[in-house]
Amino acid sequence: MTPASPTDGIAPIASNDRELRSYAGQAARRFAPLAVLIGLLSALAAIEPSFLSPYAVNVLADESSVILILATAQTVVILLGGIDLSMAAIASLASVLIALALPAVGPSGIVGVLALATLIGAVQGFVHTRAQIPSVIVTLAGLGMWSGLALTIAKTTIPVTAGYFAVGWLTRSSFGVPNSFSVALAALMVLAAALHLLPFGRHVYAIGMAERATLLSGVRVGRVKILGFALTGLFSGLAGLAMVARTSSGSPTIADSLLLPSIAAVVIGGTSITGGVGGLGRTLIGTMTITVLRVGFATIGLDPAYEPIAYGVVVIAAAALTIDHSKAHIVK
Amino acid sequence: MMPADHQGPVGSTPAATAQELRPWTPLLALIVLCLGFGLAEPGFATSENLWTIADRSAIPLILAVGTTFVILQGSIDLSIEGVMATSSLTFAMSVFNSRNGLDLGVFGLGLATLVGAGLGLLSGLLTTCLRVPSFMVTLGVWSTSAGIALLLSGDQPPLIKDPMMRALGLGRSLAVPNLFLVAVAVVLLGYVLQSYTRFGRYSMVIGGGEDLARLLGLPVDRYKVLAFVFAGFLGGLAGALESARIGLGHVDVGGGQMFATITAVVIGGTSLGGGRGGVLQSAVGTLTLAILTDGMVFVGINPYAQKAVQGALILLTALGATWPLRHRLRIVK
Amino acid sequence: MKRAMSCPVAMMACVAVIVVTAAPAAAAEPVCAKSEIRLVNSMREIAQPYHANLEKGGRWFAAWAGLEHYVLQLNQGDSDKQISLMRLLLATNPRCTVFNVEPNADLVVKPMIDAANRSGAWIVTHWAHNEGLHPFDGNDHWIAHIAVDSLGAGAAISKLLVDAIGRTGGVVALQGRLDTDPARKRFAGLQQVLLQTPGVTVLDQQTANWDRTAAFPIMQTWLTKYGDRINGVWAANDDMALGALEALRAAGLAGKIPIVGVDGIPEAIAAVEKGEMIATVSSDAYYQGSIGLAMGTCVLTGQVPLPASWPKENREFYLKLVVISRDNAAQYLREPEPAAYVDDWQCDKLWSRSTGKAF
Amino acid sequence: MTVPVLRVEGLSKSFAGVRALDDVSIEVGSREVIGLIGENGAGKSTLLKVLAGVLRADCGRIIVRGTPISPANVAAAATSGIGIVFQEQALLPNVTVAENILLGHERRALRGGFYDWRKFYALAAKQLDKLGGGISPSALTATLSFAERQLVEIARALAIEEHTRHEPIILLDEPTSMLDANGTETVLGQIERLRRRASIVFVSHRLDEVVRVSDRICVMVDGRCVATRNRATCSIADLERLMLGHKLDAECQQQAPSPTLGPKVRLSVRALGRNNSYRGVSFELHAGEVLGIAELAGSGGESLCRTLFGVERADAGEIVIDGQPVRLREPADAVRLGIGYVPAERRLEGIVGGLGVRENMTLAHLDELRRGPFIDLAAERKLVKSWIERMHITTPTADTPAQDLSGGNQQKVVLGKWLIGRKLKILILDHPFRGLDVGIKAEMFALIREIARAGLGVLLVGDTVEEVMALSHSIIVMKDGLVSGHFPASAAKPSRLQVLERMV
Repeated sequence: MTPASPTDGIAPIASNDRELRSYAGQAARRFAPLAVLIGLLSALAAIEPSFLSPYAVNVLADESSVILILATAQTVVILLGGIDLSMAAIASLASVLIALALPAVGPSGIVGVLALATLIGAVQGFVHTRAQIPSVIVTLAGLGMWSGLALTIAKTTIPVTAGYFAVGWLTRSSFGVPNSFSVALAALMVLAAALHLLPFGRHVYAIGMAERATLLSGVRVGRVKILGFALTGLFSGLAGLAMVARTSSGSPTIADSLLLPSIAAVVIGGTSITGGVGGLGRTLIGTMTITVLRVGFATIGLDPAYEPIAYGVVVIAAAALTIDHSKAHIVK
Repeated sequence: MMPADHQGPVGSTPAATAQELRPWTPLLALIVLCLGFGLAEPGFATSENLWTIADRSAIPLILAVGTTFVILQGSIDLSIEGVMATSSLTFAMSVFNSRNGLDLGVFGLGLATLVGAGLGLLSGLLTTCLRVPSFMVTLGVWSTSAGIALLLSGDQPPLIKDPMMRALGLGRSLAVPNLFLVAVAVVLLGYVLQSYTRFGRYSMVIGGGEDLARLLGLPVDRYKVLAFVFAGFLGGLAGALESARIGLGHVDVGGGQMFATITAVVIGGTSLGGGRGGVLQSAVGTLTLAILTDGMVFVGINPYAQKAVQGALILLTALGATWPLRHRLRIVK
Repeated sequence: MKRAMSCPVAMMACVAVIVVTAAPAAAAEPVCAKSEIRLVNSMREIAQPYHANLEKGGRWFAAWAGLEHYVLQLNQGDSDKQISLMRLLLATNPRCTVFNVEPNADLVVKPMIDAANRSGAWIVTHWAHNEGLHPFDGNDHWIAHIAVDSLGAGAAISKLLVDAIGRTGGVVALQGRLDTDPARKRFAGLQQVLLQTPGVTVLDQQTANWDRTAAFPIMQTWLTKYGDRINGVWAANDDMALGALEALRAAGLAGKIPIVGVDGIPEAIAAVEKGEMIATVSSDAYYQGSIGLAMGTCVLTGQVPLPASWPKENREFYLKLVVISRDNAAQYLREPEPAAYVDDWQCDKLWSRSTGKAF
Repeated sequence: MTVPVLRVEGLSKSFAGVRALDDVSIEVGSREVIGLIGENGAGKSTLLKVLAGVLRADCGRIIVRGTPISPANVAAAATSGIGIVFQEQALLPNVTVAENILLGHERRALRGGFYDWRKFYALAAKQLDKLGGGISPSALTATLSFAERQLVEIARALAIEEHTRHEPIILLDEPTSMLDANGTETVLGQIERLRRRASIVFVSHRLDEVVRVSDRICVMVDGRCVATRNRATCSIADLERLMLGHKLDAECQQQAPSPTLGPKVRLSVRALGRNNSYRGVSFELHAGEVLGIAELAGSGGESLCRTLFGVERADAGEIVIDGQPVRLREPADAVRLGIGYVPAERRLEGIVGGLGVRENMTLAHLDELRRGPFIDLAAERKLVKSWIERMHITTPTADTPAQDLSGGNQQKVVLGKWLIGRKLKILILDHPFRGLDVGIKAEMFALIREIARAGLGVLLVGDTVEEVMALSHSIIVMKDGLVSGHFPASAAKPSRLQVLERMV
């Protein structure tokens, strides 16, 4: 006998909502994130035309790359119904290790660091599933431990004294597109393909929507989740790599300021924070929106003192416009 | 913030569930820590140092109480730091200060808390009316209020010259730091609200099963807004008191408090999924963190290892609380 | 597929290289009309007095020089953002843009220099940067780096402190964020002084991340731990010093235990004047906020030759610091007049506050 | 008959096309007990939910004491004197029993805005005492046993008396289904007591109870109220006929075809036990055999099924599949061994509502549909299409979200999810017909027989004895976690009575 979930008796209400929801509204929701982005861009461009100049767009793309990498993997975990607060910390740790490894062992060091980052993520996933501790707590703990570790390893910024060539290419452009962005985009596409073509992807969505039913369909939920967190680990490593390339140094706090923006990017893209609904296409758009928000106001010459206010207002507005309520009738 | 499936473990034995509802591990961790540091450093157990810890934990306690109600309902409040900043500036500029002629004294304190409550109201209304997850709303409110604080602060942070307020922030009454007294009062208030008012009980109910609460026709939204207002109110109070202590209105007055508070609440055993935990648990969690930090300064541990130790502590307490409850069908997000 | 791509890639690379190398060459002579010149102050924030004064200095110079394009860029402690903001601004009119940069962290300097070199904008940096990086190593658009001798500053206040406590006893030290150069160097300065005064020992040292609110409880803990064994308090900046001061005030010890700090922010100077602190060191924020812009303007208006031709010691030098103690505190209490700096901004006096090469 | 306190006129309600209520009209007189009977899915629960404000009717009127009402939620219904005990429990696990009982009506226990807990508990205790269950009002709800929680549910409904001036109308949706004999007695006793001051609508699948307490009995079939009988003038027998009359001929009468059992033993269970669910269960399931478990809900059969699918751990005994002893750590293990499971809680455990029919049907066997590492979408579409046709699943498209299908078709999807698998050997059906309309049910019957003929072993836990007897070759009767009767296929078919007497 399954003891009462308080919600048991109420299922029909949900089904009513579903019956009532308008499909036109659905369609509108689909494209809301894109609309918001376009609206934002055109507004900014109207004030400062140079904002859409090829050069500026190029810079924006470059700026978005790190957040994009973080948000991409974050999307998978959020689709699973969890969250990873430790990504930025792992990225910072990775940046430090890479900065140390490049001079010491050369490019091969990068591979090692990425492997380590992946392992860290996997371990967090393992603890989350095996000990059945909510991912938000496990990764909150991770946030503390990994950044603490990074700070103890490197009390300070570590310049890449040798072997920078191994990462430097990320800062250049090919075909007028910054390599860092191309790489991030490629990573996103690979993952998107995986989500749509591999059983893994099918399982991710199923778990996010109905973990029990998925478990009772013989899906090894634990494994899928661990894989998801391994991905966040790997992508955190990549983010760290990108930061090293950009600043030609590693620092224990280098990526910290990117944690909340990267999560916000996922949510503003319209992926439901309760899991199961959304996708990487949305995250791409969300990331662009967040990036524009981060730097846009300064470029249109808004008094910096008003910048945070504008940022806050627009974030809420964007979220209000893009979040799809029909899927989850409880908002927390 | 996170959706937590409250589907209990299949065939869960009452024992397990009871455990789930009041885990003793946090208190245990607290005691172990005290003993540990006490043995490691004889000077630690002195009454003087305990008062220092009390003083150190005053502000976090106030913040934790407010946040607890929001989290009990299953929402989250990220705006603490912004709220503190705004109220700090409001406070500093409304009591006798170096910036303007105002000298509202206690009313300045009231004003600051009102500002906090106002920001809380904003968060609450935005979540309930626009149905935007509190995570995003409070993220936005954080940034906005921080911006407001920045504007207020201008280029010279206002110094607080009101002796009474400074005394409140720095002074002690019979060896007990005033701020700690305030904090204790707030904790008691929180406890009373939680266990003797509909606000508190409904917060529990909403966290336990929001859709059931709605089905039964409870005014869920009203109490959600109320929780944010209360959190904002205490955030404002904390901001004001902190600046009364350091003697000026400061934009970074709440620096790092957001993660610290949430961590404390979680360590205390309040579930981020909502419906489980309470004010006292959060208080325990906060004290644990305070003692941890103080103790590590005391024994001179590298400040950066401290972050790691905190992380480890979160994990251990969580482990202790959930390990006995593991079940094949237990859904944990 | 790969082979098909590699060729264009190579071409692109060539183009890129050419552009990069060509940019400075192309920018070798241009002298901008005053109306084109754009001044940018890039700093952390403006909530702290130090930064507020940086900003004031910049605005004062712009007004004095009659340049209407003055831009303020704040990164709120987000290094990534500091870089992005600069690069985005360079979308327009880079060649006539001058950046005066207070780096949020050492690591932002290199990318900002690269951006300048690529786009042809001009940049002056302050404080510190990663080792092995110099304006005169082909960074033609990096006009100069004006270093602050943090070690000297740390040493200066330490001397005053040990003298104040009679060259014997115990002190506690509040460090800044350890991942910043000034934090490390200032503390090194203290250690240096202590080597010569064996009588004084550091009872304990912790970081308070430059932060007043963080310094307060740490100081409290120390007071309970060491009690009257604490004869003096050393802080890596004034904010932390003032936090410690409040902790002392709470214990009724304000003014009884000497405190030293760095930065020379008004409150600290006031405290020094009152005798609650004994000294602080000022790098003169107003000057730092304006001198870089002045240099750039002189270059762009052709009043000085292109930096590439300057002697090394003019490209990377230490800034004169003022030690403010009780006897001279009074004169720094009031906010200075813009006029007081006009002399420093003259194109022939750009190096008047240099205390020698910093490499 | 007295003047009706509650009159229902032409109530209709459909879910995604399926008619749950079809022009239902009934009257409840004051202090009258109306028994509502009918098969699962006949619409009893739906009717009650509409009356209690959980659901909105598509059309029709609800008139309480002459005034039409359309309650928006349970609280609203309560104000017009209607209280309900849900079939699935709707209690908050994380607050006290008292709070659950008085939820929304705390006002009376407040003093100056603050809870007066003594008064609060007293008020709750007053309700609990009516049931005599010895439950402490201050206990945390989550710490109660299932039966205890059921009593709390009832107490909450009884509390209505306090909230309304008029005599309350109390709706009881299978309040006894989960209770043991004593529990049942208390509840029936309550109804007897209540009828002196309240009108009651009482739903139960236990006809004897209904006949015992009701003044009038309304028989529902396929969302319609087909007949109303006075207690005086009806017998259990003819109620049964009314209830599943045509079906008695349609399915239940036609006995399972004489066992064409393969000699092969698919699954054999030896002295299996799980702490407080069941003990010493042993049986063999042959290829082509349908083994039915007849029990009153909660007697251990369901838990047994979940053990055999690796959801719950067994503490004793062993499970042998095709001669190999196996350990089932998680459902995935069971699936790999060729076991399929159709859970009782379709909505929560059967389908992934948000995913399309196709994704649902292939969820368990994606590995069999791979080309290289990728899902072979073409093959998947083809396979699903064929099964949709073969199982007559009515769905707009193969990609319609499963949650938008009717219950019956959802159940077919769940079943299809397993049939698709190539290696399927054993199928466990846990109350597979819950809430299915008759048509679908008949189809499912046919399907299951076909599956068995195809050589699978089928383990079935049914809602009613009829189902079990109609489908099974051999029958196990379970009572309080023990096997109280075993009628192997070889032996003669037991009579319904033989089975029933071992159940209760």
